[in-house]
Amino acid sequence: MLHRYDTVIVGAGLAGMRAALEAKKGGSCCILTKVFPTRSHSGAAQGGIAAALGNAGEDDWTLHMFDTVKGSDYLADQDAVEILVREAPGTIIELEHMGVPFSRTPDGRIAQREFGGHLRQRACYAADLTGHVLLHTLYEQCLKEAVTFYPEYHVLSLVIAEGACRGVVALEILTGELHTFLARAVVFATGGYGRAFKITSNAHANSGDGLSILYRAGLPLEDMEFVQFHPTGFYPSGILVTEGARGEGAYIINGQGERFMKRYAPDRMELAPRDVTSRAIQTEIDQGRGINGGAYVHLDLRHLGPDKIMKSLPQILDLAMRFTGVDALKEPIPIQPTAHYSMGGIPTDNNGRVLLNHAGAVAQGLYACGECACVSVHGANRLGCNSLLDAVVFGTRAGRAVLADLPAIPRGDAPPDSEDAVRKELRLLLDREGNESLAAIRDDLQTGMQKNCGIFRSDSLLRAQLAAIGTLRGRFERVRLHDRGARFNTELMELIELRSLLDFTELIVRGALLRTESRGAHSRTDHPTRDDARWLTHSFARHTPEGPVCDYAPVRITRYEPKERKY
Amino acid sequence: MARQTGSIGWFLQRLSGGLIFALILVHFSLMHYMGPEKRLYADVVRRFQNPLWKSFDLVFLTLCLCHGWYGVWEIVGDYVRSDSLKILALILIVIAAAGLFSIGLVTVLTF
Amino acid sequence: MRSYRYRWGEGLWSHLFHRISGVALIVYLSMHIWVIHHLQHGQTAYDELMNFLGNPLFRMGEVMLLAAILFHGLNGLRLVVMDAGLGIRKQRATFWVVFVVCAILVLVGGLVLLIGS
Amino acid sequence: MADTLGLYTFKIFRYNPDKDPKSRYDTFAVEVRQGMTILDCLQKIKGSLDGTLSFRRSCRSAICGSCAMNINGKNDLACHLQVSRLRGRTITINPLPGYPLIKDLVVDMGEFYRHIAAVMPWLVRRSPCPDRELLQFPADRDRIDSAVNCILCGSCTSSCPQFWFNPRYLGPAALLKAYRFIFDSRDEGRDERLAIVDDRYGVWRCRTVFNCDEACPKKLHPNEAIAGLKIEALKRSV
Ligand SMILES: Cc1cc2nc3c(=O)[nH]c(=O)nc-3n(C[C@H](O)[C@H](O)[C@H](O)COP(=O)(O)OP(=O)(O)OC[C@H]3O[C@@H](n4cnc5c(N)ncnc54)[C@H](O)[C@@H]3O)c2cc1C
Ligand code: HEM
Ligand code: SF4
Ligand code: F3S
Ligand code: FES
Repeated sequence: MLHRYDTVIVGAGLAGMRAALEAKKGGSCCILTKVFPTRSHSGAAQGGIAAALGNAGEDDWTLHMFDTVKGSDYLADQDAVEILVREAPGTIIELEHMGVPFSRTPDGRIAQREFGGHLRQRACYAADLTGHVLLHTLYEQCLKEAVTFYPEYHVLSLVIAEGACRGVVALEILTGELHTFLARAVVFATGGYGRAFKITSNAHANSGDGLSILYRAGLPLEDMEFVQFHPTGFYPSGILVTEGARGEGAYIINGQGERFMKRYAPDRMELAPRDVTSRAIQTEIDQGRGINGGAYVHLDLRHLGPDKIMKSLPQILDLAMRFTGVDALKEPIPIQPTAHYSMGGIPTDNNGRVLLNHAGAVAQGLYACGECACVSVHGANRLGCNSLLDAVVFGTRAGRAVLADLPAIPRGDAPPDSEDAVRKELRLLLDREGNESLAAIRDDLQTGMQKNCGIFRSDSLLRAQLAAIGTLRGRFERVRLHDRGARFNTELMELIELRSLLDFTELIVRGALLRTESRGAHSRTDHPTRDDARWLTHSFARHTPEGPVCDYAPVRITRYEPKERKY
Repeated sequence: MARQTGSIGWFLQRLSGGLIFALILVHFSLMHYMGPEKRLYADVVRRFQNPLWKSFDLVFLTLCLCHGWYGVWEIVGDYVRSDSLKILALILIVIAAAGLFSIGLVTVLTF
Repeated sequence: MRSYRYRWGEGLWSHLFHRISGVALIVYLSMHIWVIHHLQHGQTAYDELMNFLGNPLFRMGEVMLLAAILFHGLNGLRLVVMDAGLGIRKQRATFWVVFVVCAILVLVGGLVLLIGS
Repeated sequence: MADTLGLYTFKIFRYNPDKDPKSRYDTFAVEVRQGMTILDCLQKIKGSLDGTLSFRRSCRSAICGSCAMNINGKNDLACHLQVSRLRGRTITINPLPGYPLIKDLVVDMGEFYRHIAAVMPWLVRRSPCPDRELLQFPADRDRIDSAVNCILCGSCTSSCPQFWFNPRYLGPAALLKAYRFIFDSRDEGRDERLAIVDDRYGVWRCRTVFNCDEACPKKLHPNEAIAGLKIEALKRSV
């Protein structure tokens, strides 16, 4: 079936919906999403969204910028960071005017709490449900503006004609039918890919589909080797305990009852950035100082007192009980680091326009924003609360860029066979006879990534993982599906998602192998120091018939020269 | 049809329920617990001749019929989806309520 | 096609009993009005009817009437109180209070009706 | 942590109208470890026993609202319910009641979403906004706290018999959403929104059955919101 819109947006998280609110002003606009909009993973964000509002003590954007750049281990592009932090306060106010129910100070202003790596109280929040209230508010705004949604449409590929992107092909999950959406502008906002790892805070839907779609279409992906591990996931599920807990004052304690962060980040203690804290926890665990020597440590909230916990962290209280059986008012919570955020992704300019290559050429009519994009404002390590901000600020900017560009983009036609290739591919997947189980391959991939490409990496581990991915690819070709029907075939969805996991995990591992230094979230035991002379660069991985190759582009530095990073 | 909100009906249903509760206590204990003679012709007619009892019974009758039949109408509204059936039910309810009210009225006023 | 499998809880029972008792009461009230109307036919006819209605079968009916009135009335009050915003979170407990009070009163009152007078 | 809880039997509602117009139950035996949720078990069944088993899930942390289903007779989120918390060794899973069935545990929530959209679920402002945030005092914020936390999982509306008999009824979730805005101290669309809920298919269809209260996996109280709205609607008409 053929649909025509001026703008098609893929993904209904914060970034996608915020972009839609802008793009809608310039013509018809629809959002395709594989889960219903309010089920997007933005809703899981707990802790907060950063902005130098100064509602809790002096703050201004330069301080925010410095914290972000330092947090990124100097890999962030500073012109982009400047945009992010300068637009932050206005963005928060705008969100508030849309109806976001932020928590409040006694005098009625937006409350702000501390967060890792931010030296000021900068995180605006709504208890520990910040992403949830933002996501619902944006959905409500989209309802108000009558944005058209196609919920439970799984986008599979781009429509390309005469070298330009003309739209996307999507599978309607309910019926199994293919739809072509022709558009003058296509915005990708498909979110992150934490599902590449065994222990993750991410949703099942976070399989990095957008990255794989663009990569398969020949576009490069930037800085894929940088994957953030959040220090505090519940043990054993990996479900997140917000950094807001530490922002409120929680302690991390090892098996010897020691607040060990004093040995790793004496000034910031528990509120050091995530890469530092995760490495600290993992080191304690690896050196046998986990609780009872196990693979976890404790997060202790008790000294905060029941009132504060119930008021500021109600969700954590409930989740701790349900997922670890611990009453956080009375006992410490068992935690471990958990794969959380993808710093890398689809390279874009500062207005969300997708880059064709590392030299900075821009693709016509193609945009990306949110976690799937790499602007890059997070560099090698994102600070907490900066990614919701990234999704909203650059979602807005991508939407505005669409508005500005639309008049110059002609209305094209779809090639008559736009759906054929996809249909053939799906048939192949559905009909394949074999003896491999999809779940087993996925599990092996995730376990391998966790072990070999996790918090600590090395040449040998990474090589082992690269080989493992090769084997898994082979096994993937022999997966046999039980469900061969058209109606709501979630097994087929999972298979397609597994295919994208296999696509980009290879890029993560390869990027990590090539980058012989430690920077931010990328930590090599065989190359433990940062090497600015050689590696102050962004990597761009692109597809070639011989496998992925990496190109490199310099980091844009405007205000803050790289310095040693200490907390 | 005029826009029907339901708030007034809802409120009166609760109000009448409360009042009926008080009245029904008096009525039921009198008729069923104060000795069998209370239910015989002589006693009943004597009470009907007292204007206080007369008004008691009239109010009681009216409240119960309003409350009860309005309740039936609400039940119809819950389960009947077709508009024509609803109108039919409404007509029947009004006829039943009016009919019973007139019979009751005649009974109470005769003595 | 839709599924309607659901576990019944206090709220549903209360709703169902309230509904059934309400309908039973309006049915009874209709008959009652019609019966009282027999006053028109004079003393002997009426008292004979009353005597007839005094037999054990109708006595049982009276107990059921009492049960209907008590449950509908007490639960009705429970609903009114909660509609006013009070005790909503205790709705399950208050249902049982109504239920038990009702059961006791029906037992005592019913015995009196059956044995007494 | 790897303690096993032993073998459980899952009795799961199956339905695929493309294959068979009738529904049935399939039973699966699953070895359950300590810490496993119902969703983990469903994933295990789908991964290794029957890939055709269909259900929705995403966040697995009780925030996205995808995985609401009827577990042992009660609506709940599969992802936050520990198997160890259930009594008995047989677990019966049905789709959410009241919504049209699509396949197995997947139901069509279109009606539900349309009802949410029908109550103007957005902040209405007529007077201009200041350059800074609109002030809201903590007490005013607290008033809408529970309504704000609704994850639109649909459990409550699905448990409401009034909705079963009359899918036009807005249902508790939509009414809770209306409450969230009507009682937001910053909102100026109160009258229009009240007019929407003050309707035969709005608050007045609620007969205080209270299934919704028990059904809500996030321990919210849509019924309390409805009670509040009824009073507001009443005030409006007198
Ligand atoms: C548990 C958790 C807590 C977090 N807490 C914080 C925090 O406190 N502060 C902070 O700043 N950041 C936080 N983050 C990070 C932040 O939430 C995310 O980076 C951000 O929400 C991403 O938003 P998004 O719009 O890019 O993507 P998402 O919200 O993930 O949305 C992705 C959308 O794309 C759609 N989609 C994906 N693939 C397809 C496809 N093939 N076809 C169609 N649609 C598709 C999905 O349906 C979905 O609608 C947290 C992240 C996690 C996991
Ligand atoms: C004893 C005091 C009574 C009280 C406190 C009372 C209270 C109530 C209330 C509050 C309702 C509304 C229920 C709802 O909306 O869910 C109701 C409904 C109803 N009442 Fe009564 N009532 C009383 C007596 C009676 C009597 C005597 C009759 C019969 C004549 C009666 C018949 C009904 C009917 C038919 C309904 C509708 C049932 C329903 O909606 O479920 N009630 N009552
Ligand atoms: S009120 Fe509770 S049950 Fe109803 S939709 Fe919201 S979270 Fe789900
Ligand atoms: S279950 Fe239904 S009837 Fe009312 S109190 Fe809840 S909405
Ligand atoms: S999977 Fe998101 S609520 Fe259960």
